[in-house]
Amino acid sequence: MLNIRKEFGTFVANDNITLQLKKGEIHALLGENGAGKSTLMNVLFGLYQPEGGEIRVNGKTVEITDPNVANDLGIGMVHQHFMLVENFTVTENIILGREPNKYGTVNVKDAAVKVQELSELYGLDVDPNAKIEDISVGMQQRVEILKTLYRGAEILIFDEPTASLTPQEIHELIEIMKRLVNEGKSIILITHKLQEIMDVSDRVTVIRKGKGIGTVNTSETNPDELASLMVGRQVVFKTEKTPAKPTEEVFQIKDLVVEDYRGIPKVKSLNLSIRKGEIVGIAGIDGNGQTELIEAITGLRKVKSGHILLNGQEITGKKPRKVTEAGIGHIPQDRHKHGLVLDFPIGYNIALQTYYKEPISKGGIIDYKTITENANSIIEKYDVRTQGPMEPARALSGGNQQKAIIGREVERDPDLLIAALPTRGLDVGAIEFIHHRLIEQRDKGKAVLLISFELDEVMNVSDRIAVIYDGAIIDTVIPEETNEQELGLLMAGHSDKGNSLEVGDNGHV
Amino acid sequence: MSNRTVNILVPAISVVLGLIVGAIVMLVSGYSPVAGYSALIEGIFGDSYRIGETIRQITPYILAGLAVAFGFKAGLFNIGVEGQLIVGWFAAAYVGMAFDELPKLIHLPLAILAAAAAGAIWGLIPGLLKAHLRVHEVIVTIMMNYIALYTVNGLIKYISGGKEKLDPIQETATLRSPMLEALTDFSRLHWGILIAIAMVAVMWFIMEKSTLGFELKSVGFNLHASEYAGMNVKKNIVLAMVISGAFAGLGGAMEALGTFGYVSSKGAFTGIGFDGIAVALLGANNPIGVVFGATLFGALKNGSLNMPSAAGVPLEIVNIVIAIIIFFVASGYVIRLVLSRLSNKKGGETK
Amino acid sequence: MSFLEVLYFIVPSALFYAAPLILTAIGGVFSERSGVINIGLEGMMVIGAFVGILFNLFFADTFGSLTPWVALLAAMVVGAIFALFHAVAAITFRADQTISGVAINMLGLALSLFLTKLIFEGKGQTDYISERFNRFGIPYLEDIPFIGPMFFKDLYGTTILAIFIAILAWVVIYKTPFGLRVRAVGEHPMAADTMGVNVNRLRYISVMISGALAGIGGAIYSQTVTGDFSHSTITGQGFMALAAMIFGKWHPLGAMGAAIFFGLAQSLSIAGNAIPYVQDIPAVYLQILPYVLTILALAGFIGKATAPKASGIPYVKGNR
Amino acid sequence: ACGTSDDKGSSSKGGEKEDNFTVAMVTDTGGVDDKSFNQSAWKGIQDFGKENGLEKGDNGFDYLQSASDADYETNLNQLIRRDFDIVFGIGFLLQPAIEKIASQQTDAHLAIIDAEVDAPNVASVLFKEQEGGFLAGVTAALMTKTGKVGFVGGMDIPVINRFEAGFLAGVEAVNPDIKVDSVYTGEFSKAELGKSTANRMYGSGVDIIFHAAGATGNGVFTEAKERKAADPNANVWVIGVDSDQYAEGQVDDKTNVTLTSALKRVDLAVQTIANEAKDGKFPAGTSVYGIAEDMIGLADSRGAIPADVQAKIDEFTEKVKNGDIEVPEAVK
Ligand SMILES: Nc1ncnc2c1ncn2[C@@H]1O[C@H](COP(=O)(O)OP(=O)(O)OP(=O)(O)O)[C@@H](O)[C@H]1O
Ligand SMILES: Nc1ncnc2c1ncn2[C@@H]1O[C@H](COP(=O)(O)OP(=O)(O)OP(=O)(O)O)[C@@H](O)[C@H]1O
Ligand SMILES: [Mg+2]
Ligand SMILES: [Mg+2]
Repeated sequence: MLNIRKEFGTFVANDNITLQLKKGEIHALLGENGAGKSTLMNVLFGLYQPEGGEIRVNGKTVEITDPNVANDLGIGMVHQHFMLVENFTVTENIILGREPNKYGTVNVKDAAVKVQELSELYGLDVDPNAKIEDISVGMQQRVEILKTLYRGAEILIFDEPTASLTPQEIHELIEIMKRLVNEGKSIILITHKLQEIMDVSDRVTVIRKGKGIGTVNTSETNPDELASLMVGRQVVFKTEKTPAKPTEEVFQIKDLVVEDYRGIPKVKSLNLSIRKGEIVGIAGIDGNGQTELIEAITGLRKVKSGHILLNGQEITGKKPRKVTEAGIGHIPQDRHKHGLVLDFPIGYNIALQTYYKEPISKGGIIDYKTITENANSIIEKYDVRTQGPMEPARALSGGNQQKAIIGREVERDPDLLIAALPTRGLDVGAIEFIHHRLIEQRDKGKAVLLISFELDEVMNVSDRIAVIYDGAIIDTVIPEETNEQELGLLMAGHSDKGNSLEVGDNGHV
Repeated sequence: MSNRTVNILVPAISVVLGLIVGAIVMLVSGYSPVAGYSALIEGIFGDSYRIGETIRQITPYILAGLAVAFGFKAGLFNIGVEGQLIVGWFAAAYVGMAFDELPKLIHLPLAILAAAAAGAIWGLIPGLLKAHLRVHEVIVTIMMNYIALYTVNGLIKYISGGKEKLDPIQETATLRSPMLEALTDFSRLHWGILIAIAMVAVMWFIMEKSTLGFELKSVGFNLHASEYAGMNVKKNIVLAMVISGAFAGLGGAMEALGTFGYVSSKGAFTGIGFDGIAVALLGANNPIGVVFGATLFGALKNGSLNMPSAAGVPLEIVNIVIAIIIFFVASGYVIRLVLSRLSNKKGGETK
Repeated sequence: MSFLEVLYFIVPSALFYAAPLILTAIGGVFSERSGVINIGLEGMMVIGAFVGILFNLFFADTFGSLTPWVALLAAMVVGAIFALFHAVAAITFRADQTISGVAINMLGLALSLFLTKLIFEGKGQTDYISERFNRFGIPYLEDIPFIGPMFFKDLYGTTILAIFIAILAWVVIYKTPFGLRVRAVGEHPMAADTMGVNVNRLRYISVMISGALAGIGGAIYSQTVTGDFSHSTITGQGFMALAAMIFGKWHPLGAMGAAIFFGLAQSLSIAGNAIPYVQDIPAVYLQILPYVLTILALAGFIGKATAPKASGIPYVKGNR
Repeated sequence: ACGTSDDKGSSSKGGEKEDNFTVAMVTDTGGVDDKSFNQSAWKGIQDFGKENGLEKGDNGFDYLQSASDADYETNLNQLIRRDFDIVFGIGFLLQPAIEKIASQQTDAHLAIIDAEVDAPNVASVLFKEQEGGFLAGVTAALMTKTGKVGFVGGMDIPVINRFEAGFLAGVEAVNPDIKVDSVYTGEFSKAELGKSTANRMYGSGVDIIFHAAGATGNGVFTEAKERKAADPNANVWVIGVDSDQYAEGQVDDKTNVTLTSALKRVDLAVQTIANEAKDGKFPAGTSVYGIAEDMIGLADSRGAIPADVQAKIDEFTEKVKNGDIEVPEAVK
């Protein structure tokens, strides 16, 4: 790809970016949120038409007008957000658009056999007849890869493939990528995780704010250099923090049982306590009850049995509003669905937890001026980059949206702040900022509960780590006294302390 | 071009396009568009009588439009305005008829409130179903329309002892005014227009000034986030449908206490509720906008009555025009696109 | 009436009543499966009803007893073209699909009446058609005890057509590449797009199919029931079809079942006049029965219905 | 306060106005060509126009069609403002509107069909529908082969009740053993209800159905025609209502299922009222028309009824005419 230029209206998302991919290499593409990585790849895949530049495949200049052309050229893409039809089977998803035909009807049987063969060839374990909604995220990703292989892709684009995977799944994926390269395929890999880049890639191309910064050989660089190339300044990785000075217990969970919507218990007799002035991280693989736990604490889901206490007061079964007023702040894991009203101005979003109280509302009348004033102060204090409080939340980038949410929650000064995946999909700069805020909160003597699927984050930020497995806390460890290896085993249900040993037989596919 | 200008231009351009299409249809069918539209305009403004009638027609349109717009603002598509209006009509007419010897000061408000309450109840049902069972309101409200129609017909028959209409309302419940009628040469103009205007203010106040309005809009845009923020999503959904239904019910009161003075069995829908969708859409779901939308459609509908006799054009042409206007307003995206292209070009030249 | 007599009346007349609903509801299935909400079925039926009668009146001499069938073809073609309005608005112009449907309903009726007055010199209704669908009994089958009088004695070709189309639609939607793509487009259009499926083209085709089927449905109705066209020919049947589509959970055979069920309710309310106990029930209850049942069905007392995920959302390339 | 309309009328049109006696009517929502009483009334007005050398328009005769019941008052008002000498409201639905306008426009002459309005400037026209129903009942009773006949009504309202009462009385007068299956569909515009109801009736052995159900009745005809087409020997008949519904019963060139129709001569009534008004004898108050006035009768059966039967029918007609038989207005 030479000198690619792509504009959205007056906004230049790609400004003369050049990326050259060698056969058989894994080429990483690195850049901050909104740098233009996905846009560049969508140009390559034919979803967007570039305003300038040219694309050559095997030396020949080509014009990729739509994904079909890309497919024919052997280019396949695994998208940042999975492109799978949930209520279709694996096979149906793979053959969609290229259905084998028999008397005018889809020949599902033959297709399933072919998918099976393909999956065996590349070691991509999938069940051709399973429905997408019933399989794990890891398997869904393998289906995405198979989709490209089914179409004979030689060049595979992976857009942030590891963002939603567990460490085990990431490990498997890296193995798969290596195998694919050995089979002669070439891969473009987009990721925010520098360690992954160091682990698997051969070369790295960095882009910043739509401009290509350059390409380096992985073996000749290090994470620090990559980070500063990407951000344009020095980045500190290890989150700096003083040791915690926890005082009395402020929050307790006792024998909590929570069921999911089908009535299956997802949180099983869970116990946990948090003291003032500490950050407790919950480590665990997605689907082990984290979501249900948070929803139960915040009053969004019914509690089957057990108790939740804040400042010694029972908050079990209270309505969300009462829970919030009791002193809990909550940064939800899905900011688009739960954190923000995207079509509301960002200023209104900042008022979303306080709009009904004085000074904003009096006697049922709302004062929009106060909303704007409050918003302005939070926007400034939390460095939310926006044109102003009346800009729709939708128009902000993910990192800035998250900053606004954090500002909203932290400014209410809750006794317990729950942060669920607060940095998902954000670039290092934003991550840094958010981690600082969490630690600041702790230093003010507040309690923080951090839920994350990223071991790095849990290790760096928490003062104590509680490992959740199958709906219960199976162990609590101190970050300084453990390592990723041990945590990984715990998360898989292996408790080497022997007291609550449970082997993950119902585990993760 | 500012956002505001575009927001006003889109409906304006749609109206013009609708009228142009109407003219083309007339031309192709061998009618004279000039004669047709002259008759239309004459039918709207011709004299004080026609102006009075036009305003009378606008009155229920404002309320139906408010009902639809209120629902939209809260993220609900209330296609049930028609049914809510019918039950409101019935309730007002019944209360207006059944009580005698009440002073006007009590009787008239009572009849009006009855209509609002009936409409509210008719909105309550889909509201509850939506909030608690997550049943989509569009289909339920469509079904509720038919249930309203048949139930009201049944009630009329039952109450009147087998007749097809109830007795007229008492003098103490009427919105009619000899003064307004005299002023407009015996049109049916009545005081209801003041109620409609008052409701415009009420909706504006709820949506723009009250805490409730903030919640309703928030729930309308994203009920999940609203729930996370501690709002009572279910209560808000129900409340939005109830208020919307109450507006619609008041629309019925206008017919019961103003235009007609009685309620009779209906063979078909009044159409006011469905036109309310168009009115709200044209008014961009904004209360002031609704007044403009209602004025336009009220005028078109009323003026169209003059077309067959004065120009020989079937009055359905006006419904064609209205449908086309709805198309274009709903397709505002394209108009915006064209507008922004045009203004970009201009902007480029001046730079 | 004895119980058997009631059955022998109710079943055939339910099937007869259901035929236009089945076709129209299946039209709705196609449209909504592809991600385009279609409240405009009523308007499309009106157009079909009008075209069916008009064609029948003008070409009865040319086609003789085949006229009603050829009229169905005409209604199908015009219905498909009329549906283009909805398609353009909903797909290309990204209009709110429900609103565009409301406009379709208004336009369908207004246009048909306008044309009726234009063609019939100012009259509000057309003349009566002379060539009709006639019912027949299937030899031998109609003599089977019990089943024969219910299903094979008073049969309409249109009922057979409707059932045939329902089965065909099931095959198309669930067994063919086209159907797989339609469903994919209605669930996750971007996924389909990245697989090289032309989302908007499929949606256009599906909306036109819905117009075509609703057109046939309308033409069946006007030619079998009223025999002429006026403002009161189609009064709510399109909305009943919409209800049948939802009641049938967006599945062609489900829609067929729902339509027949509504037919049964309707026939029951007519037969009710002659059944002990039922005849004491005030007419209102029987009149509102289908609508109440639909609401109950939607409320989940008859299983939960979920709409195709992407229905109602215009597809914009590259929008996540 | 009511001088305004007169002033305007005389100032704007007064000069050019010839001295014609002008008539106009407002239809109900059925429209002027509803193949029923609106159409019949319009025919009456046209006939009146023809007799008096009038042309359609302000200076002769005209009609306005109501798209919804909100239009009745507007339309009536409009015609009065156009200075027609007499304005008819067609159908009971217009009763409240006529009542209202009569009290406002006290100088105008109004008339209403099928309803009563008590005002000095309104002529109300009622028909003895029961006599039409009676003749239909007599005919059905004399012609039935199965001993079962049917009545399909539209909405359950007084006008239709009179048809039903007459029909029942007519059947009974001939043969009290004949069963009458009597049904109200509750609708005037749902043909499918008429069709299914007729289907059930014919299916249960009824061979003649008298309908008084407007467009719902179209379904009755459709059902009969289908049965006849499927089996040319099928013994099914329909008795039409209001106007001669022979055309509705046409199956093919040779076959027709319309036995006869119970005529209600709205056209004659309109003409009569208009003529009286023209002669300066505006008939304020209520006129009730029946067989005796030749406003109620049966349509030509075009051979469907044999001469001997016709003779018996004529006998009954005569008896009603001279008052020997009094037909009840309500079902006993
Ligand atoms: N369809 C579009 N219309 C307008 N602007 C767009 C569109 N798609 C992307 N952009 C803008 O282009 C810029 C680059 O977006 P892109 O998705 O390529 O970023 P990215 O590098 O993939 O970020 P992330 O790491 O968050 O995935 C962003 O500012 C984004 O808002
Ligand atoms: N808490 C709630 N109270 C009332 N209605 C709700 C609530 N949550 C959702 N709904 C409504 O119920 C319907 C289905 O909701 P659901 O949450 O299953 O869908 P969704 O969130 O839009 O889609 P998805 O499942 O893909 O996230 C929608 O019409 C939604 O507006
Ligand atoms: Mg990206
Ligand atoms: Mg959901």
